[in-house]
Amino acid sequence: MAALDIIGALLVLLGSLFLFLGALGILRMPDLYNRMQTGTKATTLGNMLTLVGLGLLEPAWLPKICLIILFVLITNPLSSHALARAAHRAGYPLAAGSVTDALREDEQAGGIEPGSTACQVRDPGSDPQPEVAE
Amino acid sequence: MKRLGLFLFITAALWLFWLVFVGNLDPQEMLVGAVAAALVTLLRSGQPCLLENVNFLNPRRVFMALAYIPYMIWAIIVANLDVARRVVQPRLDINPGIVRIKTRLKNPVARMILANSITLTPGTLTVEVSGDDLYIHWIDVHAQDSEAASREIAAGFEKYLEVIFG
Amino acid sequence: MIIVDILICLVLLAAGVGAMLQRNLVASSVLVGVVSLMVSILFLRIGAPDVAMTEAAIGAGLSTVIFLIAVRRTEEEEQ
Amino acid sequence: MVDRVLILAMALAGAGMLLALIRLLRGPNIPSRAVALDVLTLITMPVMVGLAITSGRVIYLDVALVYGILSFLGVISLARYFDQGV
Repeated sequence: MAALDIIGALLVLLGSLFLFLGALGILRMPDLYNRMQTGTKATTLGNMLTLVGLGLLEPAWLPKICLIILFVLITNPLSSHALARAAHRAGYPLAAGSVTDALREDEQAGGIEPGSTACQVRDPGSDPQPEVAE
Repeated sequence: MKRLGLFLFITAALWLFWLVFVGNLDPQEMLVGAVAAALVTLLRSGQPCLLENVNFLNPRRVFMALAYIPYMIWAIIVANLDVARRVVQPRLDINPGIVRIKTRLKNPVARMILANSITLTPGTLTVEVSGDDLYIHWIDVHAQDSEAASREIAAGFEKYLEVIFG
Repeated sequence: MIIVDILICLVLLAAGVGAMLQRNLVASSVLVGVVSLMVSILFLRIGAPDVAMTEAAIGAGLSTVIFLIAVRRTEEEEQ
Repeated sequence: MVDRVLILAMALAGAGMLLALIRLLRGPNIPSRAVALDVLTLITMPVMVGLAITSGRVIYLDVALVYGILSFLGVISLARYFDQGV
Protein backbone atom coordinates (compact mmCIF):
# COMPACT_ATOMS: atom_id res chain seq x y z
CA MET A 1 0.00 0.00 0.00
CA ALA A 2 2.82 2.37 0.81
CA ALA A 3 4.24 2.00 -2.70
CA LEU A 4 0.87 2.94 -4.22
CA ASP A 5 0.72 6.00 -1.97
CA ILE A 6 4.18 7.14 -3.01
CA ILE A 7 3.43 6.68 -6.73
CA GLY A 8 0.14 8.56 -6.31
CA ALA A 9 1.79 11.44 -4.47
CA LEU A 10 4.48 11.73 -7.15
CA LEU A 11 1.87 11.76 -9.91
CA VAL A 12 -0.10 14.46 -8.08
CA LEU A 13 3.01 16.60 -7.70
CA LEU A 14 3.98 16.15 -11.37
CA GLY A 15 0.45 16.93 -12.50
CA SER A 16 0.22 20.11 -10.46
CA LEU A 17 3.58 21.15 -11.89
CA PHE A 18 2.07 20.78 -15.37
CA LEU A 19 -0.98 22.78 -14.27
CA PHE A 20 1.33 25.55 -13.09
CA LEU A 21 3.34 25.43 -16.33
CA GLY A 22 0.17 25.68 -18.38
CA ALA A 23 -0.91 28.77 -16.48
CA LEU A 24 2.59 30.22 -16.91
CA GLY A 25 2.32 29.47 -20.61
CA ILE A 26 -0.84 31.46 -21.09
CA LEU A 27 0.84 34.37 -19.33
CA ARG A 28 3.95 34.29 -21.53
CA MET A 29 2.71 33.45 -25.01
CA PRO A 30 2.34 36.32 -27.47
CA ASP A 31 -1.00 35.65 -29.13
CA LEU A 32 -4.34 33.98 -28.63
CA TYR A 33 -3.69 30.75 -30.55
CA ASN A 34 -0.39 30.04 -28.82
CA ARG A 35 -2.04 30.68 -25.49
CA MET A 36 -4.65 28.12 -26.42
CA GLN A 37 -1.93 25.61 -27.26
CA THR A 38 0.02 25.86 -24.03
CA GLY A 39 -2.87 26.78 -21.79
CA THR A 40 -5.58 24.29 -22.44
CA LYS A 41 -3.46 21.35 -23.62
CA ALA A 42 -0.70 21.37 -21.01
CA THR A 43 -3.35 21.67 -18.34
CA THR A 44 -5.15 18.65 -19.82
CA LEU A 45 -2.15 16.45 -19.09
CA GLY A 46 -1.76 18.07 -15.67
CA ASN A 47 -5.41 17.40 -14.99
CA MET A 48 -5.14 13.75 -16.04
CA LEU A 49 -1.97 13.10 -14.03
CA THR A 50 -3.32 14.78 -10.91
CA LEU A 51 -6.62 12.93 -11.04
CA VAL A 52 -4.96 9.55 -11.65
CA GLY A 53 -2.59 10.20 -8.75
CA LEU A 54 -5.46 11.14 -6.46
CA GLY A 55 -7.29 8.00 -7.60
CA LEU A 56 -4.26 5.89 -6.64
CA LEU A 57 -4.31 7.45 -3.18
CA GLU A 58 -7.96 6.40 -2.77
CA PRO A 59 -8.49 3.34 -5.03
CA ALA A 60 -12.18 2.95 -4.16
CA TRP A 61 -12.99 6.21 -5.93
CA LEU A 62 -11.15 5.33 -9.13
CA PRO A 63 -14.24 4.70 -11.37
CA LYS A 64 -15.73 8.10 -10.65
CA ILE A 65 -12.37 9.82 -11.15
CA CYS A 66 -11.99 8.00 -14.48
CA LEU A 67 -15.41 9.39 -15.43
CA ILE A 68 -14.19 12.93 -14.69
CA ILE A 69 -11.10 12.32 -16.85
CA LEU A 70 -13.32 11.02 -19.66
CA PHE A 71 -15.47 14.15 -19.55
CA VAL A 72 -12.41 16.38 -19.62
CA LEU A 73 -10.97 14.45 -22.58
CA ILE A 74 -14.23 14.80 -24.52
CA THR A 75 -15.13 18.42 -23.75
CA ASN A 76 -11.71 20.04 -23.80
CA PRO A 77 -10.82 19.68 -27.50
CA LEU A 78 -14.40 20.58 -28.41
CA SER A 79 -14.36 23.85 -26.52
CA SER A 80 -10.89 24.91 -27.61
CA HIS A 81 -11.63 24.10 -31.26
CA ALA A 82 -14.88 26.08 -31.10
CA LEU A 83 -13.05 29.03 -29.56
CA ALA A 84 -10.20 28.97 -32.09
CA ARG A 85 -12.61 28.73 -35.02
CA ALA A 86 -14.78 31.57 -33.76
CA ALA A 87 -11.77 33.78 -33.04
CA HIS A 88 -10.27 33.18 -36.46
CA ARG A 89 -13.60 33.89 -38.16
CA ALA A 90 -13.99 37.09 -36.15
CA GLY A 91 -10.63 38.20 -37.52
CA TYR A 92 -8.20 38.04 -34.63
CA PRO A 93 -4.74 37.98 -36.21
CA LEU A 94 -1.80 35.71 -35.49
CA ALA A 95 1.23 37.03 -33.64
CA ALA A 96 3.80 39.13 -35.46
CA GLY A 97 6.41 36.38 -35.69
CA SER A 98 4.13 33.85 -37.33
CA VAL A 99 5.39 31.94 -40.33
CA THR A 100 2.31 31.25 -42.42
CA ASP A 101 -1.47 31.52 -42.34
CA ALA A 102 -2.82 29.13 -44.96
CA LEU A 103 -6.40 29.57 -43.81
CA ARG A 104 -6.39 33.35 -44.28
CA GLU A 105 -4.81 32.95 -47.74
CA ASP A 106 -7.39 30.39 -48.81
CA GLU A 107 -10.21 32.53 -47.50
CA GLN A 108 -8.99 35.48 -49.52
CA ALA A 109 -8.54 33.32 -52.61
CA GLY A 110 -12.18 32.30 -52.28
CA GLY A 111 -11.40 28.62 -51.82
CA ILE A 112 -13.61 28.24 -48.78
CA GLU A 113 -16.48 30.25 -47.51
CA PRO A 114 -15.44 33.40 -45.66
CA GLY A 115 -16.15 33.85 -41.99
CA SER A 116 -19.67 34.54 -40.92
CA THR A 117 -20.70 38.14 -41.27
CA ALA A 118 -23.19 38.12 -38.42
CA CYS A 119 -20.63 39.46 -35.99
CA GLN A 120 -18.42 42.40 -36.74
CA VAL A 121 -15.64 42.84 -34.25
CA ARG A 122 -14.97 46.52 -34.12
CA ASP A 123 -11.28 46.41 -33.35
CA PRO A 124 -9.66 42.98 -33.61
CA GLY A 125 -6.59 42.69 -31.48
CA SER A 126 -7.86 44.43 -28.38
CA ASP A 127 -11.07 44.85 -26.51
CA PRO A 128 -13.52 47.32 -27.94
CA GLN A 129 -13.73 49.86 -25.15
CA PRO A 130 -17.29 51.16 -25.03
CA GLU A 131 -17.92 54.77 -24.17
CA VAL A 132 -19.26 55.14 -20.68
CA ALA A 133 -22.81 56.41 -20.73
CA GLU A 134 -23.48 57.84 -17.34
CA MET B 1 -29.82 -7.91 -36.24
CA LYS B 2 -27.48 -4.96 -36.64
CA ARG B 3 -29.98 -2.57 -35.05
CA LEU B 4 -30.37 -4.95 -32.11
CA GLY B 5 -26.60 -4.97 -31.60
CA LEU B 6 -26.50 -1.19 -31.68
CA PHE B 7 -29.40 -1.02 -29.23
CA LEU B 8 -27.67 -3.36 -26.81
CA PHE B 9 -24.38 -1.46 -27.13
CA ILE B 10 -25.90 1.94 -26.35
CA THR B 11 -28.00 0.54 -23.51
CA ALA B 12 -24.96 -1.13 -21.96
CA ALA B 13 -22.93 2.07 -22.22
CA LEU B 14 -25.68 4.15 -20.58
CA TRP B 15 -26.13 1.54 -17.86
CA LEU B 16 -22.40 1.58 -17.13
CA PHE B 17 -22.56 5.39 -16.78
CA TRP B 18 -25.50 5.04 -14.40
CA LEU B 19 -23.64 2.54 -12.24
CA VAL B 20 -20.58 4.76 -11.97
CA PHE B 21 -22.75 7.76 -11.09
CA VAL B 22 -24.65 5.86 -8.40
CA GLY B 23 -21.51 4.32 -7.00
CA ASN B 24 -22.87 1.16 -5.36
CA LEU B 25 -24.08 -2.23 -6.57
CA ASP B 26 -27.48 -2.38 -4.89
CA PRO B 27 -29.76 -4.67 -7.03
CA GLN B 28 -32.58 -2.12 -6.88
CA GLU B 29 -30.39 0.62 -8.34
CA MET B 30 -29.10 -1.71 -11.03
CA LEU B 31 -32.62 -2.65 -12.10
CA VAL B 32 -33.81 0.97 -12.24
CA GLY B 33 -30.69 1.89 -14.20
CA ALA B 34 -31.24 -0.87 -16.76
CA VAL B 35 -34.87 0.18 -17.27
CA ALA B 36 -33.93 3.85 -17.61
CA ALA B 37 -31.10 3.11 -20.07
CA ALA B 38 -33.35 0.92 -22.25
CA LEU B 39 -36.08 3.59 -22.19
CA VAL B 40 -33.71 6.36 -23.25
CA THR B 41 -32.29 4.22 -26.06
CA LEU B 42 -35.81 3.35 -27.28
CA LEU B 43 -36.92 6.97 -27.25
CA ARG B 44 -34.07 8.08 -29.51
CA SER B 45 -33.92 4.97 -31.73
CA GLY B 46 -35.81 6.67 -34.57
CA GLN B 47 -33.12 9.29 -35.08
CA PRO B 48 -29.98 8.62 -37.14
CA CYS B 49 -27.01 7.42 -35.15
CA LEU B 50 -23.39 8.25 -35.92
CA LEU B 51 -22.22 4.74 -35.10
CA GLU B 52 -24.72 3.10 -37.44
CA ASN B 53 -22.43 2.06 -40.28
CA VAL B 54 -19.46 1.10 -38.13
CA ASN B 55 -18.83 -2.59 -37.64
CA PHE B 56 -17.03 -3.32 -34.40
CA LEU B 57 -17.28 -7.11 -34.47
CA ASN B 58 -14.05 -7.55 -36.42
CA PRO B 59 -11.36 -8.55 -33.84
CA ARG B 60 -8.65 -6.65 -35.72
CA ARG B 61 -10.64 -3.44 -35.37
CA VAL B 62 -11.27 -4.01 -31.68
CA PHE B 63 -7.55 -4.62 -31.17
CA MET B 64 -6.64 -1.43 -33.04
CA ALA B 65 -9.24 0.55 -31.08
CA LEU B 66 -7.70 -0.69 -27.84
CA ALA B 67 -4.18 0.01 -29.10
CA TYR B 68 -5.21 3.55 -30.03
CA ILE B 69 -5.67 4.56 -26.37
CA PRO B 70 -2.05 4.00 -25.18
CA TYR B 71 -0.76 5.49 -28.44
CA MET B 72 -2.88 8.58 -27.80
CA ILE B 73 -1.70 8.89 -24.19
CA TRP B 74 1.93 8.51 -25.26
CA ALA B 75 1.47 11.20 -27.93
CA ILE B 76 -0.07 13.54 -25.36
CA ILE B 77 2.81 13.03 -22.90
CA VAL B 78 5.57 13.53 -25.49
CA ALA B 79 3.95 16.63 -26.95
CA ASN B 80 3.32 18.05 -23.49
CA LEU B 81 6.96 17.71 -22.48
CA ASP B 82 7.88 19.52 -25.69
CA VAL B 83 5.47 22.39 -24.98
CA ALA B 84 6.55 22.60 -21.33
CA ARG B 85 10.16 22.92 -22.50
CA ARG B 86 9.15 25.80 -24.73
CA VAL B 87 7.29 27.54 -21.91
CA VAL B 88 10.10 27.50 -19.35
CA GLN B 89 12.86 28.66 -21.70
CA PRO B 90 13.83 32.25 -21.01
CA ARG B 91 13.56 33.16 -24.69
CA LEU B 92 10.34 31.95 -26.28
CA ASP B 93 11.32 29.33 -28.84
CA ILE B 94 8.17 29.32 -30.96
CA ASN B 95 7.55 29.41 -34.66
CA PRO B 96 3.77 29.50 -35.05
CA GLY B 97 1.58 29.41 -38.12
CA ILE B 98 -1.49 27.84 -39.66
CA VAL B 99 -0.89 25.02 -42.16
CA ARG B 100 -3.31 23.03 -44.30
CA ILE B 101 -3.29 19.25 -44.23
CA LYS B 102 -5.28 16.70 -46.20
CA THR B 103 -6.93 13.68 -44.68
CA ARG B 104 -7.63 10.35 -46.36
CA LEU B 105 -10.41 9.41 -43.95
CA LYS B 106 -13.95 9.35 -45.33
CA ASN B 107 -16.04 8.35 -42.31
CA PRO B 108 -17.36 11.42 -40.42
CA VAL B 109 -16.83 9.84 -37.00
CA ALA B 110 -13.25 8.99 -37.91
CA ARG B 111 -12.70 12.59 -39.03
CA MET B 112 -14.13 13.90 -35.78
CA ILE B 113 -11.83 11.66 -33.76
CA LEU B 114 -8.86 12.72 -35.91
CA ALA B 115 -9.60 16.42 -35.43
CA ASN B 116 -10.08 15.99 -31.69
CA SER B 117 -6.88 13.93 -31.39
CA ILE B 118 -4.94 16.62 -33.22
CA THR B 119 -6.40 19.23 -30.90
CA LEU B 120 -5.65 17.19 -27.81
CA THR B 121 -1.96 16.76 -28.55
CA PRO B 122 -0.29 20.04 -27.60
CA GLY B 123 1.49 21.92 -30.32
CA THR B 124 -1.26 21.37 -32.88
CA LEU B 125 -4.77 22.81 -32.84
CA THR B 126 -7.52 22.29 -35.40
CA VAL B 127 -8.86 25.70 -36.38
CA GLU B 128 -11.15 24.93 -39.31
CA VAL B 129 -12.40 21.92 -41.24
CA SER B 130 -13.46 22.33 -44.85
CA GLY B 131 -14.04 19.34 -47.10
CA ASP B 132 -10.97 17.12 -47.04
CA ASP B 133 -8.80 19.89 -45.64
CA LEU B 134 -7.98 20.51 -42.00
CA TYR B 135 -6.43 23.84 -41.04
CA ILE B 136 -4.02 23.32 -38.17
CA HIS B 137 -2.40 25.93 -35.98
CA TRP B 138 1.08 24.59 -35.34
CA ILE B 139 3.33 26.01 -32.66
CA ASP B 140 6.53 25.01 -34.46
CA VAL B 141 6.08 25.01 -38.23
CA HIS B 142 8.87 23.09 -39.91
CA ALA B 143 6.97 22.05 -43.04
CA GLN B 144 4.77 24.57 -44.81
CA ASP B 145 4.09 22.13 -47.62
CA SER B 146 0.69 20.45 -47.28
CA GLU B 147 1.99 16.92 -47.97
CA ALA B 148 4.86 17.04 -45.51
CA ALA B 149 2.70 18.63 -42.83
CA SER B 150 0.06 15.92 -43.28
CA ARG B 151 2.71 13.25 -42.91
CA GLU B 152 4.10 14.83 -39.78
CA ILE B 153 0.85 15.67 -37.97
CA ALA B 154 -1.86 13.27 -39.03
CA ALA B 155 -0.24 10.11 -40.40
CA GLY B 156 0.27 8.50 -36.99
CA PHE B 157 -3.39 8.83 -36.05
CA GLU B 158 -4.69 7.99 -39.53
CA LYS B 159 -2.84 4.66 -39.50
CA TYR B 160 -5.02 3.54 -36.59
CA LEU B 161 -8.28 5.21 -37.56
CA GLU B 162 -8.19 3.80 -41.11
CA VAL B 163 -8.22 0.27 -39.72
CA ILE B 164 -10.80 0.98 -37.02
CA PHE B 165 -13.37 2.58 -39.31
CA GLY B 166 -12.42 0.67 -42.46
CA MET C 1 -4.24 23.99 4.10
CA ILE C 2 -4.38 27.63 5.11
CA ILE C 3 -2.13 28.46 2.12
CA VAL C 4 -4.71 27.07 -0.28
CA ASP C 5 -7.46 29.05 1.43
CA ILE C 6 -5.43 32.26 1.21
CA LEU C 7 -4.67 31.70 -2.48
CA ILE C 8 -8.31 30.99 -3.30
CA CYS C 9 -9.45 34.08 -1.37
CA LEU C 10 -6.85 36.17 -3.24
CA VAL C 11 -8.14 34.96 -6.59
CA LEU C 12 -11.72 35.59 -5.41
CA LEU C 13 -10.97 39.16 -4.31
CA ALA C 14 -8.98 40.01 -7.42
CA ALA C 15 -11.68 38.62 -9.70
CA GLY C 16 -14.41 40.51 -7.83
CA VAL C 17 -12.57 43.83 -7.90
CA GLY C 18 -11.69 43.26 -11.55
CA ALA C 19 -15.34 42.59 -12.39
CA MET C 20 -16.28 45.92 -10.84
CA LEU C 21 -13.54 47.94 -12.51
CA GLN C 22 -13.70 46.27 -15.91
CA ARG C 23 -15.19 48.41 -18.69
CA ASN C 24 -15.91 45.58 -21.10
CA LEU C 25 -19.19 43.84 -20.23
CA VAL C 26 -18.27 40.41 -21.63
CA ALA C 27 -14.97 40.32 -19.73
CA SER C 28 -16.84 41.42 -16.63
CA SER C 29 -19.33 38.57 -16.89
CA VAL C 30 -16.47 36.08 -17.33
CA LEU C 31 -14.93 37.49 -14.14
CA VAL C 32 -18.24 37.02 -12.32
CA GLY C 33 -18.15 33.38 -13.41
CA VAL C 34 -14.68 33.04 -11.87
CA VAL C 35 -15.96 34.58 -8.62
CA SER C 36 -18.74 32.03 -8.32
CA LEU C 37 -16.28 29.24 -9.12
CA MET C 38 -14.02 30.29 -6.24
CA VAL C 39 -17.02 30.68 -3.94
CA SER C 40 -18.00 27.10 -4.72
CA ILE C 41 -14.52 25.91 -3.71
CA LEU C 42 -14.86 27.84 -0.46
CA PHE C 43 -18.24 26.19 0.15
CA LEU C 44 -16.48 22.85 -0.25
CA ARG C 45 -13.84 23.93 2.26
CA ILE C 46 -16.43 24.74 4.92
CA GLY C 47 -18.22 21.47 4.32
CA ALA C 48 -21.33 22.24 2.27
CA PRO C 49 -21.12 20.06 -0.85
CA ASP C 50 -24.75 20.53 -1.91
CA VAL C 51 -24.49 24.32 -1.87
CA ALA C 52 -21.16 24.04 -3.71
CA MET C 53 -22.75 21.87 -6.39
CA THR C 54 -25.58 24.34 -6.94
CA GLU C 55 -23.17 27.25 -7.02
CA ALA C 56 -20.93 25.49 -9.57
CA ALA C 57 -23.85 24.54 -11.81
CA ILE C 58 -25.78 27.81 -11.68
CA GLY C 59 -23.07 30.36 -11.06
CA ALA C 60 -20.26 29.15 -13.25
CA GLY C 61 -22.26 27.39 -15.95
CA LEU C 62 -25.63 28.99 -16.45
CA SER C 63 -25.26 32.60 -15.33
CA THR C 64 -22.36 33.23 -17.75
CA VAL C 65 -24.60 32.12 -20.61
CA ILE C 66 -27.47 34.33 -19.43
CA PHE C 67 -25.16 37.34 -19.00
CA LEU C 68 -23.80 36.82 -22.52
CA ILE C 69 -27.31 36.62 -23.98
CA ALA C 70 -28.21 39.83 -22.15
CA VAL C 71 -25.08 41.64 -23.39
CA ARG C 72 -25.76 40.53 -26.96
CA ARG C 73 -29.37 41.73 -26.79
CA THR C 74 -28.37 45.14 -25.41
CA GLU C 75 -25.76 45.54 -28.15
CA GLU C 76 -28.37 44.82 -30.80
CA GLU C 77 -30.69 47.30 -29.13
CA GLU C 78 -28.05 50.02 -29.10
CA GLN C 79 -27.14 49.70 -32.77
CA MET D 1 3.57 12.74 4.50
CA VAL D 2 0.98 12.25 1.77
CA ASP D 3 -1.10 15.06 3.23
CA ARG D 4 1.82 17.45 3.01
CA VAL D 5 2.44 16.54 -0.63
CA LEU D 6 -1.24 17.10 -1.35
CA ILE D 7 -1.17 20.54 0.24
CA LEU D 8 2.00 21.43 -1.66
CA ALA D 9 0.39 20.31 -4.92
CA MET D 10 -2.75 22.30 -4.20
CA ALA D 11 -0.71 25.39 -3.39
CA LEU D 12 1.10 24.98 -6.72
CA ALA D 13 -2.24 24.71 -8.50
CA GLY D 14 -3.45 27.79 -6.60
CA ALA D 15 -0.40 29.72 -7.81
CA GLY D 16 -1.34 28.62 -11.32
CA MET D 17 -4.83 29.99 -10.70
CA LEU D 18 -3.33 33.34 -9.76
CA LEU D 19 -1.28 33.43 -12.99
CA ALA D 20 -4.32 32.55 -15.08
CA LEU D 21 -6.24 35.30 -13.30
CA ILE D 22 -3.57 37.83 -14.23
CA ARG D 23 -4.08 36.90 -17.88
CA LEU D 24 -7.84 37.12 -17.34
CA LEU D 25 -7.55 40.63 -15.93
CA ARG D 26 -4.97 41.90 -18.44
CA GLY D 27 -5.82 39.88 -21.54
CA PRO D 28 -5.94 42.21 -24.49
CA ASN D 29 -8.99 40.62 -26.12
CA ILE D 30 -11.96 38.53 -25.16
CA PRO D 31 -10.85 35.15 -26.62
CA SER D 32 -7.71 35.39 -24.49
CA ARG D 33 -9.90 35.84 -21.45
CA ALA D 34 -11.94 32.83 -22.53
CA VAL D 35 -8.76 30.74 -22.72
CA ALA D 36 -7.84 31.90 -19.23
CA LEU D 37 -11.32 30.89 -18.02
CA ASP D 38 -10.82 27.45 -19.58
CA VAL D 39 -7.50 27.05 -17.77
CA LEU D 40 -9.08 28.15 -14.48
CA THR D 41 -11.84 25.55 -14.77
CA LEU D 42 -9.32 22.85 -15.66
CA ILE D 43 -7.23 23.73 -12.60
CA THR D 44 -10.28 23.85 -10.35
CA MET D 45 -11.35 20.25 -10.95
CA PRO D 46 -8.22 18.60 -9.46
CA VAL D 47 -8.36 21.04 -6.54
CA MET D 48 -11.93 19.94 -5.81
CA VAL D 49 -10.95 16.27 -6.00
CA GLY D 50 -7.97 16.98 -3.74
CA LEU D 51 -10.28 18.59 -1.19
CA ALA D 52 -12.45 15.46 -1.41
CA ILE D 53 -9.41 13.28 -0.65
CA THR D 54 -8.22 15.35 2.29
CA SER D 55 -11.68 15.48 3.86
CA GLY D 56 -12.46 11.85 2.98
CA ARG D 57 -16.09 12.37 1.92
CA VAL D 58 -17.13 10.82 -1.38
CA ILE D 59 -19.93 13.32 -1.98
CA TYR D 60 -17.34 16.01 -2.70
CA LEU D 61 -16.44 14.11 -5.86
CA ASP D 62 -19.92 14.73 -7.27
CA VAL D 63 -19.28 18.47 -7.20
CA ALA D 64 -16.22 17.98 -9.39
CA LEU D 65 -18.23 15.67 -11.66
CA VAL D 66 -21.07 18.18 -12.12
CA TYR D 67 -18.56 20.92 -12.71
CA GLY D 68 -16.70 18.78 -15.25
CA ILE D 69 -19.91 18.28 -17.21
CA LEU D 70 -21.00 21.92 -17.09
CA SER D 71 -17.67 23.74 -17.28
CA PHE D 72 -17.38 23.82 -21.06
CA LEU D 73 -20.77 25.51 -21.35
CA GLY D 74 -19.28 28.91 -20.55
CA VAL D 75 -16.47 28.63 -23.10
CA ILE D 76 -18.82 27.30 -25.81
CA SER D 77 -21.23 30.18 -25.21
CA LEU D 78 -18.36 32.66 -25.47
CA ALA D 79 -17.34 31.06 -28.78
CA ARG D 80 -20.91 31.32 -30.05
CA TYR D 81 -20.99 34.96 -28.94
CA PHE D 82 -18.25 35.59 -31.50
CA ASP D 83 -19.57 33.37 -34.22
CA GLN D 84 -23.16 34.39 -34.67
CA GLY D 85 -24.50 35.70 -31.42
CA VAL D 86 -25.60 33.55 -28.50
